[in-house]
Amino acid sequence: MELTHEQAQRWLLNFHGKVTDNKAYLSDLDQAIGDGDHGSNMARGTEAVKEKLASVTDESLEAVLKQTAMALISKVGGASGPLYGSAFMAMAKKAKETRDLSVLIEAGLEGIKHRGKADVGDKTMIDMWQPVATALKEGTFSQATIDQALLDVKPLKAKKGRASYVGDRSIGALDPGAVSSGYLFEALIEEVIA
Amino acid sequence: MELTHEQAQRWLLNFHGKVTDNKAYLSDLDQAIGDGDHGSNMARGTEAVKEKLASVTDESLEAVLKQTAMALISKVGGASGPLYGSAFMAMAKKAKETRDLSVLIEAGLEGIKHRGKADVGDKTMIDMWQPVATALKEGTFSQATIDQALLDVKPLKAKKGRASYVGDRSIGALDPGAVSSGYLFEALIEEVIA
Amino acid sequence: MSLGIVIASHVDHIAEGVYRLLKESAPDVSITYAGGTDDGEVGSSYALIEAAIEQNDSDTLYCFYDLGSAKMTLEMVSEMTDKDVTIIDAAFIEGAYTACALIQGGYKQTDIDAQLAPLKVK
Amino acid sequence: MSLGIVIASHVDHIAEGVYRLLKESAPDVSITYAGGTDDGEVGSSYALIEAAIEQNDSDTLYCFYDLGSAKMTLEMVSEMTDKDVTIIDAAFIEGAYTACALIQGGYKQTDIDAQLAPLKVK
Ligand SMILES: Nc1ncnc2c1ncn2[C@@H]1O[C@H](COP(=O)(O)OP(=O)(O)O)[C@@H](O)[C@H]1O
Ligand SMILES: Nc1ncnc2c1ncn2[C@@H]1O[C@H](COP(=O)(O)OP(=O)(O)O)[C@@H](O)[C@H]1O
Ligand SMILES: [Mg+2]
Ligand SMILES: [Mg+2]
Ligand SMILES: [Mg+2]
Ligand SMILES: [Mg+2]
Repeated sequence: MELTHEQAQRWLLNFHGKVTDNKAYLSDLDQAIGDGDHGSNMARGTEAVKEKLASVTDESLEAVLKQTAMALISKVGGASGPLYGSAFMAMAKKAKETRDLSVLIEAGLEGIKHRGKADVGDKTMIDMWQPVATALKEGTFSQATIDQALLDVKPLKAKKGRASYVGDRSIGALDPGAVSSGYLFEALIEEVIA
Repeated sequence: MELTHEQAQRWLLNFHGKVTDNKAYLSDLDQAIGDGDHGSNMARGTEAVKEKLASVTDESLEAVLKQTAMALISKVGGASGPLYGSAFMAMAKKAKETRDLSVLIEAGLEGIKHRGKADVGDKTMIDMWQPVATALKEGTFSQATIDQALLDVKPLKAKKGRASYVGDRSIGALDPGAVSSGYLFEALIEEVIA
Repeated sequence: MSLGIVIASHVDHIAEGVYRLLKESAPDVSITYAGGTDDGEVGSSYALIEAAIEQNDSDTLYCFYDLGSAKMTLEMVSEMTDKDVTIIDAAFIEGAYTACALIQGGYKQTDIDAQLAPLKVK
Repeated sequence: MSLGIVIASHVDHIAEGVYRLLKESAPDVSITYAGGTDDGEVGSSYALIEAAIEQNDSDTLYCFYDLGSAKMTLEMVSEMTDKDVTIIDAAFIEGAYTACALIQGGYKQTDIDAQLAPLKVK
C-alpha cells in the first residue's frame, strides 16, 4: 500500500489529536516509571508538527515526513524527540525511493533502533513499532496488532530509557512511548488504512 | 617544648598576617595547578580565626586550637578547610593530655593524613607538615626545615586534590597548601620557638 | 523510613539543578542539597552541608558529591551528626539519579548498593 | 587548536554551574554549554546543543552529558555539524572536570582519552 502526502498530513494531524487528548494519561504512565513528562512532551512536539505542516509549501511525502521529524526533534524535549525524530527522518529519506507504507514504517523502526540502541523486549516504543512493522509486511496489520502489542509490553522489564532505572517497578506497567506509538498507528489506521 | 595558650594565639594571629600578606601569591600558585583560590580561602579562613580568638572566653590551649579548627572548617571553603580544620581539631584533642609542641604537631599531621587520605610524596601540605613534625621530634626544627621542604615538594607529581588532575603540569610547581603550611610554621618559629 | 538523599556540590546552581532533575523522577523521595560556599562562591560549606543533612526527613542518608573537598566536608559533618550517613563515591549525577529512582521504586539499600557499585569513579 | 568542551545537561542551572566549576580550573579552555529545554524545563534542546557546538571556539569537541536523552540529542547535532565531535560516556561532572584540567595542562587527546576511560559509567 502506498502513502500519499495528503494521507501523511492527515495521519500526523490525527496523531496530534490523540496525543493531545491523552496527554495527562501519557504523563501518568511516565510518572509511574519515568519522569512524568511524556504526555506534555508529545503534545508540545505534535503541536509543532501541526504548525509546521500548516505552513509547508513543498507538497511531497518526503517534505511532510522531514518537517515532522524536525518539529519533533526541536520541540519534544525528552528522549522521544530524537527517537520519533529519527523515525521520521529515516522515513523521509526512504520516501525518496518509495511510497510503500510497509517499507517506510520499517525504515522508521530502524531509525529508532539506530538512535536509541534498543531492541525488541527492552520495553520501549520499539515494542509497538516492531509488531506493527511485521504485521504491515505480512498484510495482517489491524487494531488487534496494536492491542496485542500493548498487552505484550506490560510484563517486560525496562532495559532502556529512564524506566530502566526503576528496576522491577517497570514490570506490569505500560511503557508511555509504546502507548503514544499505539496512537500513531491507530491514527494510521483511521487516516490511511481505512 | 610546651605550648601555652597565649603562644598559640600569637602563633595563629601571625599566621593570619602571613597568609593575608601573601594571598595573591598563594592563589597564583593554586591557579597554576588548581582552581586559583587557595589564597582567598586561607585569608578568609584565618580572618575568621582572628575574629573567633578575639572573642574566645575559655583561656585554655584546647579552646584556642578548637576555635581555630571550627573557624577554618566553616570559612575556608576549599579542601584546605577540612584539612587544616582536622589538624587543629586533632591538636585540640591532644591538648587535653599534653602541651608538648612536638606531640601536638604530630597529632595535627595525623589529622591531615586521616582526613585527606594522602601521604608523604603526594605533593600536598603533608609534604610540609611531615618534615616539620620529624624535625621537631628530633630537635632540629628551624627555618631551614621549611626551606628544604619547599625545595623537595617542587619535583613531586600531585596525587591528591585538584592538582592531581593536571598531570605532569604539577611537576616543578610549588604546592599552595605546602606553602601556606610553610607560613604556619614560620609563624611558629617567630612566636613560639624564638 | 526510607533512605534519604543528600546532594553536595561545589556550586549552588548545580546542587539546586540536580535536586530538580531528581525530584521529577522521585517525587516521594526525601532529597536535600547544599552547593557552594556560604558566600555563593565555588567551594564547600560545612554549614550548608550540615543543614542539608539535618533537615532531610530521613535519618538514613546516602550522600553524593562532585569533587573531593565536598567529600571531606561531608565526612566532617557525618562525624558530628546522629544520623546514619553513607558517603557514596559513585558518579555524582548518575549515581544520585539511580539511587533516587530506586528508592522511589521501593528498593532497599542492598539493591541500591548493587546498582551504585558499577558507578564508582572516585 | 586545542580540544574544546561542550556540556549538555537536562537542566539549565546544572549546565551553567558546571561551566563555572570548570572555568575556575581551566580558564583558557574553550567551554560552551546547553541545559534544559527551550522553555527552561528539564529535558534536552536540539537548538541549545547545536548552538553550544557551533559557538565553541574549537572545531574538535569532547561533549559530556548527564542522562541518555541528552546523548541522543548530541548525536543528532553531531551528525549535522562539520565539527569533529566526540560524545563521551564518562561520568558527567567528573569527566568534564578531568578533561578540562588536562586540556589546560597542555595534554593531548590520547592522554585525555586514557584518563577518561576509567570514568566511563554509561
Ligand atoms: N533508548 C531508547 N530506545 C527506544 N525508546 C526509548 C529509549 N529511551 C526512551 N525511549 C522511549 O521514550 C519514552 C519516554 O519518552 P519521554 O518521556 O518523552 O522522554 P524522557 O524519558 O527523556 O522524559 C519511553 O517510554 C520509551 O518508549
Ligand atoms: N587529600 C588531600 N590531602 C592533603 N592535602 C590536600 C588534599 N587535597 C588538597 N590538599 C591541599 O589543599 C591545597 C588546596 O587548597 P584549596 O585551594 O584551599 O582547596 P581547593 O583545592 O578545594 O580549591 C593543596 O595545595 C594541597 O596542599
Ligand atoms: Mg519522560
Ligand atoms: Mg523528560
Ligand atoms: Mg584551590
Ligand atoms: Mg577551591
